[in-house]
Amino acid sequence: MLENLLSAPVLFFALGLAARFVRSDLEVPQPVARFLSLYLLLSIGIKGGHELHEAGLTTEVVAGLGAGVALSFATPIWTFFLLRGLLGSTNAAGIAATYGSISAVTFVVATSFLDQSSVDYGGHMVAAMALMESPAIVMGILLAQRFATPDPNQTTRPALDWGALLREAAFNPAVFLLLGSMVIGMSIGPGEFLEVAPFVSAPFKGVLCFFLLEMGLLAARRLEELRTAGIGPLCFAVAAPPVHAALAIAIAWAVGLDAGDALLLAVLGGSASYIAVPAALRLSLPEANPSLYVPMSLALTFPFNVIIGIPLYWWAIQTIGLAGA
Amino acid sequence: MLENLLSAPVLFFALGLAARFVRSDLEVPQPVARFLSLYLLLSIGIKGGHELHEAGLTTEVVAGLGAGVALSFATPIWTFFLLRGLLGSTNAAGIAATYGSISAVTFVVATSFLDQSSVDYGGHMVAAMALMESPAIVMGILLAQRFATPDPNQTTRPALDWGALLREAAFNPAVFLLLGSMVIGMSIGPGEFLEVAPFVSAPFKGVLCFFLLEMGLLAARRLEELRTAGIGPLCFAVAAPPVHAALAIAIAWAVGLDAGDALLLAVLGGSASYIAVPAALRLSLPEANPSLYVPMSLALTFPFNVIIGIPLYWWAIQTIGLAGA
Amino acid sequence: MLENLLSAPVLFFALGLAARFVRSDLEVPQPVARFLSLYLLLSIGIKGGHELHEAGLTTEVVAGLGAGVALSFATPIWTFFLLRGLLGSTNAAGIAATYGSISAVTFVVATSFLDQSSVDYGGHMVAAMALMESPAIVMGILLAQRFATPDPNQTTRPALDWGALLREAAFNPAVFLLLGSMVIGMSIGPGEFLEVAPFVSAPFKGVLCFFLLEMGLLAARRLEELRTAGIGPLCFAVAAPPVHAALAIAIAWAVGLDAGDALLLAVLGGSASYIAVPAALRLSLPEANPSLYVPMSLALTFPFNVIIGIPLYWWAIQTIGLAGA
Amino acid sequence: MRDVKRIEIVVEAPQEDAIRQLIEDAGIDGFTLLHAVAGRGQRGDRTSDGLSNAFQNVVFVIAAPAEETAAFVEQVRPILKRTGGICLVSDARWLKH
Amino acid sequence: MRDVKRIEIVVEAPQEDAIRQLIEDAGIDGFTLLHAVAGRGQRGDRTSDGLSNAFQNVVFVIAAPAEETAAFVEQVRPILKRTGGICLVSDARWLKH
Amino acid sequence: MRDVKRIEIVVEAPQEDAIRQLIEDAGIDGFTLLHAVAGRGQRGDRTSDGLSNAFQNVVFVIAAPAEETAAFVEQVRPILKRTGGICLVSDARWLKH
Ligand SMILES: Nc1ncnc2c1ncn2[C@@H]1O[C@H](COP(=O)(O)O)[C@@H](O)[C@H]1O
Ligand SMILES: Nc1ncnc2c1ncn2[C@@H]1O[C@H](COP(=O)(O)O)[C@@H](O)[C@H]1O
Ligand SMILES: Nc1ncnc2c1ncn2[C@@H]1O[C@H](COP(=O)(O)O)[C@@H](O)[C@H]1O
Ligand code: NA
Ligand code: NA
Ligand code: NA
Repeated sequence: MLENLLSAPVLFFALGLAARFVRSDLEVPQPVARFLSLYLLLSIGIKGGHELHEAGLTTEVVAGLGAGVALSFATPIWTFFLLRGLLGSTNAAGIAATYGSISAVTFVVATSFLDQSSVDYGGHMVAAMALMESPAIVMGILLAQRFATPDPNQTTRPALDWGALLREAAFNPAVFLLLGSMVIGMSIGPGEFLEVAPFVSAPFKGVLCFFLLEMGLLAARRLEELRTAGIGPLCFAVAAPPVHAALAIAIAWAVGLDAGDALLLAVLGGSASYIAVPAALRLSLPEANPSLYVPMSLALTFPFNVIIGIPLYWWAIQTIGLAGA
Repeated sequence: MLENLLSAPVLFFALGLAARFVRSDLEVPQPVARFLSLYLLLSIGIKGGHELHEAGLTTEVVAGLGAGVALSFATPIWTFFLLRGLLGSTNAAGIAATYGSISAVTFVVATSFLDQSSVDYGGHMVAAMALMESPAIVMGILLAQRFATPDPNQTTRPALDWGALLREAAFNPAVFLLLGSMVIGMSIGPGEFLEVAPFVSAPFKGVLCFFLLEMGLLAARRLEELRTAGIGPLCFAVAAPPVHAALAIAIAWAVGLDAGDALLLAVLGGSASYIAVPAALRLSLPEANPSLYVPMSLALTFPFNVIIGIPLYWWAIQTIGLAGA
Repeated sequence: MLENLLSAPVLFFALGLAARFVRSDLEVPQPVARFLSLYLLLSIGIKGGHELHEAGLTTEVVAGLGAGVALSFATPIWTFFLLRGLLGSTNAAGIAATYGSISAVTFVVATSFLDQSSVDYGGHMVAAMALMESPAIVMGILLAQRFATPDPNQTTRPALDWGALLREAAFNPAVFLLLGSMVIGMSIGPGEFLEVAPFVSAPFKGVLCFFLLEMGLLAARRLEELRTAGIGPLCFAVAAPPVHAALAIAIAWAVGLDAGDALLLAVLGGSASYIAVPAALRLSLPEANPSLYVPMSLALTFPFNVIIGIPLYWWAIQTIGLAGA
Repeated sequence: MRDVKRIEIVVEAPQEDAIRQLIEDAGIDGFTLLHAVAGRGQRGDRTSDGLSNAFQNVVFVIAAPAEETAAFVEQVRPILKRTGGICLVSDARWLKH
Repeated sequence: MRDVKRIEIVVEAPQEDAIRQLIEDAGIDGFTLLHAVAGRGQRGDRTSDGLSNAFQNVVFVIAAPAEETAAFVEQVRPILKRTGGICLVSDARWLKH
Repeated sequence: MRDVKRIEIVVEAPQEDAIRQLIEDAGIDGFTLLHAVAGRGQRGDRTSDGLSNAFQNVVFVIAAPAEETAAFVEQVRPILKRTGGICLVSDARWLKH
């Protein structure tokens, strides 16, 4: 765990947090931050696809994908019913979608943790990540449609545009770029892969450092919004990651995943979305308060996972002795 | 050809097209896209200059440059008279300038195709590319000046600012950066070149992938504009590349270029501009309809060349048996 | 010196200047230029921290830091009293802060010059640079507070917000990122450093080329503003660098720095700020005319140092025969 | 010069398409559109940075004759009610060319 | 619809926080804010590029009832005097939702 | 406070220099300028992205006394006629500092 704390990406995350706390004007220009996030997706997609192509379609692959998708459908349900009484159906549905979905950056930090520990993991876990974004969004909206009472001021709620919602869920930029890059990684030969590797592989960890600096800046800014949120959401945001990760590890154990894949599944289960899901919710469930679900996910759950969660889940996986741990 | 279709840059171009067709919100931030285009120019300029310095000034160099410039002066003439009846003199002049000029990205994709096939090409072809931008612009404006009847609503046409036009033609950002980087590539020693290589060479192909993703997004968006353009411009946009390329290959054969240089000349002849020329035309010939010349060049000619043209021209060059093919 | 003129970064700087002079529209997108400047800081910070960690805290380190900080406190004083008669107290204070502080890009160019000449330098000089930004800002404001007569039109001058000033001085983005990256560079192990090196080290010189292209564009634009400034500021802007550098070299000799560290101290002493200090001055001393201190620093002092100063100071250091020269 | 209404609409970026649609439906033949706009209102801060533009504003500026705008602004109202933002209407004169 | 004043303030970026503070102090409950704005005035050119935003403008657009704005603009005056910029006030009607 | 005209000109980016020149020629001593502006009009869509800014709009906002602006807007007309765009003029009060 100390080793994780002293990894360069985590230190840059802390530096970003620190910058806000001393009120430094440090900022990463927004178009560049977005580009770096696209880079990370493209890069992990190509590498995942390339590896998947080498490994072929095994039962491990099917198990990993299935476990991920199942978690993404199921997590929103208990999240919703747990939070509904406290925060109302609309906000509970928004948080449900957020926590059923995943954080790609957390996943990337976890792969970098595994690389450093020289532990293998399957390229198909990238596909699992991509497939976990959409179901949670759809579940969240369905729960809101079914259980949320319409705003009393408003006589009629505007009809939900299912076409737009499904497009947003299935083809949002992150999902599209991840899956597209995976397919490309599977299609190109090893020679071609070697030629793009100096771009997609070599600078990867350095770019991740830069990106986590930005994440630290963003997380610290959002933290302030939580002051008025009450204790409930705060507790949920730090309790959900280990609980969901524990569930994911149990499933990984049940379906027989290797240790590396199990850690990634734990991180997918335990993380929450702060880019794709909020964008979809602003479109399809604008009544849910974004000052709740974004800071919970970005300012609490994300740091928890990156700093404490990943080494913690890895310790658990080693303890129960999954293959390869 | 299948091999070309499965090269990473072409696949990313297809991914960009696909993103628009499924209406994904994927986009490359504009300042980054512009930076990547500057990077490609700078990179190819330095490498070309470095190579030219090693090779020295040969007759092959002079022949390549001469052939390119001649094409750039001549192509606008027949393009103009061919399209004048159909689209009017002003629009014909705009398209003439566009197709007499070149597409740097197509050129870059072609060099990457040659690299992959381990075929040599001369650094001076980069200079040929730079020299082909301006003549076409000047020719297009001259043709419009000479043949276009002024707008009936307008009593006097504002006098053409030749100073601004020539500056735009000769010192537009692409030409300036290309030629400047070439001169720098020729000036620095091999030690210095080795030190910048990890930036200008190693990540080149990966950056090209990213950039073609953006090109795919842009091309797909422009495609819609062609719906109202009629069949004439569409036919021209896909017929011009092979015809112009065939002419370029004939010239290459006549002046005795090697196979690699011949392919690059074919691609320069067959491609059309969608950045530098439109910028110059908006300034000097705003009456020409940009919804015609931009989508023709960007949404039809560019994809044609990248997907079909390059392998097709290479096949032709191999068939007629130029040296080194 | 000719060798310096033919180094790639200096040539790209010249290219940027040339672009403006021929009125080319070439420009580096602003968010990317800012990112590249962050990259250079982060990169030099990590590398400096890593080296400092290897070398440990020696008397050479303490001497280097002490000399830098002393220069940063002292330089504003004579600058202020020299220029006060000519330009008024407020403008003199602004220029004093500017020249007491440093230019990180000049420093980076100097490290690249030393790398090329295979001369060693200490990682602690990066820390010296970071520590030299703030004292000069504070001194400039103090001098203005003490000696500048308030604007006659204004009955009361708004009270100075010392909190904001000190925050700006101590935590401005450049200082914060430099020191933060140094600490991270000192904390991570050699394995981790190797993993980020393909990002922070390999492309460094190439990125520097690109960045100097932008610096050339910016410098040329600012040059025009100097037309109305009179001869005094112009003379100061080219005389200050060698004089301050000579002083720095004398101090380096007195405290026994090695040749590499001495060159860096000379460059820190001789350079002036055009990012951090102007930002602080607009906040705390808006009465000082930025059309004076920015172009002096950016359009004269910076080019002087990069083109002439660095090789000149190095020649001086070799002549007096510091260890390692 | 012709008397027109100048309408200025600030909404969050995800509503851009909805407003575009309303403009088209109203038969208004032009608009000017600013992206990456920050702001503050009852729904808190919106910044011009961040990893997604879901929390940025966009500004539409529309010039149109009064008779075209009256019905249009009524269509905008429910969007503002649901997702926030403002709509200002003022008088201007349009230089017809 | 309600009659309001539309206030448009152009100042250099380093004054952004000062104007934000004045808006808050005046009890005005919203504003729209544009970054990276260029311009020219008595203090010369301000560009939208450059390595620092110290030489860029920002634009605040504020809609508020006349009674809230009168005192507010007086507070803005000394900032404009010291660091430059403009403040325009015009009439508008606000579509209340 | 002083009565002025607020002129708002939307033109495509390649015309920026021409408008700057007209402002200077008219002796108007300031303007505010927004880059990378999107829009739609008779000449189709202009976007704020793309590889060149030839297809983006810029917006000029100019405050000036009525007597200075009347002749100026007439100079702007032929540019709008040739390359498109709009020019709106409205009344405002300028907080003089
Ligand atoms: N009084 C106001 N003046 C100007 N802009 C406003 C005002 N109130 C709200 N806005 C803009 O509308 C956006 C959404 O407002 P709201 O829905 O009140 O949070 C804000 O982010 C501002 O950009
Ligand atoms: N007459 C004007 N019309 C519009 N904007 C102006 C005007 N004068 C000044 N500005 C804006 O205010 C900023 C600062 O003005 P100044 O303090 O006069 O240099 C300029 O950069 C412009 O953006
Ligand atoms: N009615 C309008 N309201 C606001 N902006 C307009 C309007 N018409 C045109 N514009 C702006 O002017 C630009 C050029 O218009 P046009 O020449 O009609 O294509 C458009 O891209 C818009 O930004
Ligand atoms: Na999850
Ligand atoms: Na051509
Ligand atoms: Na100095």
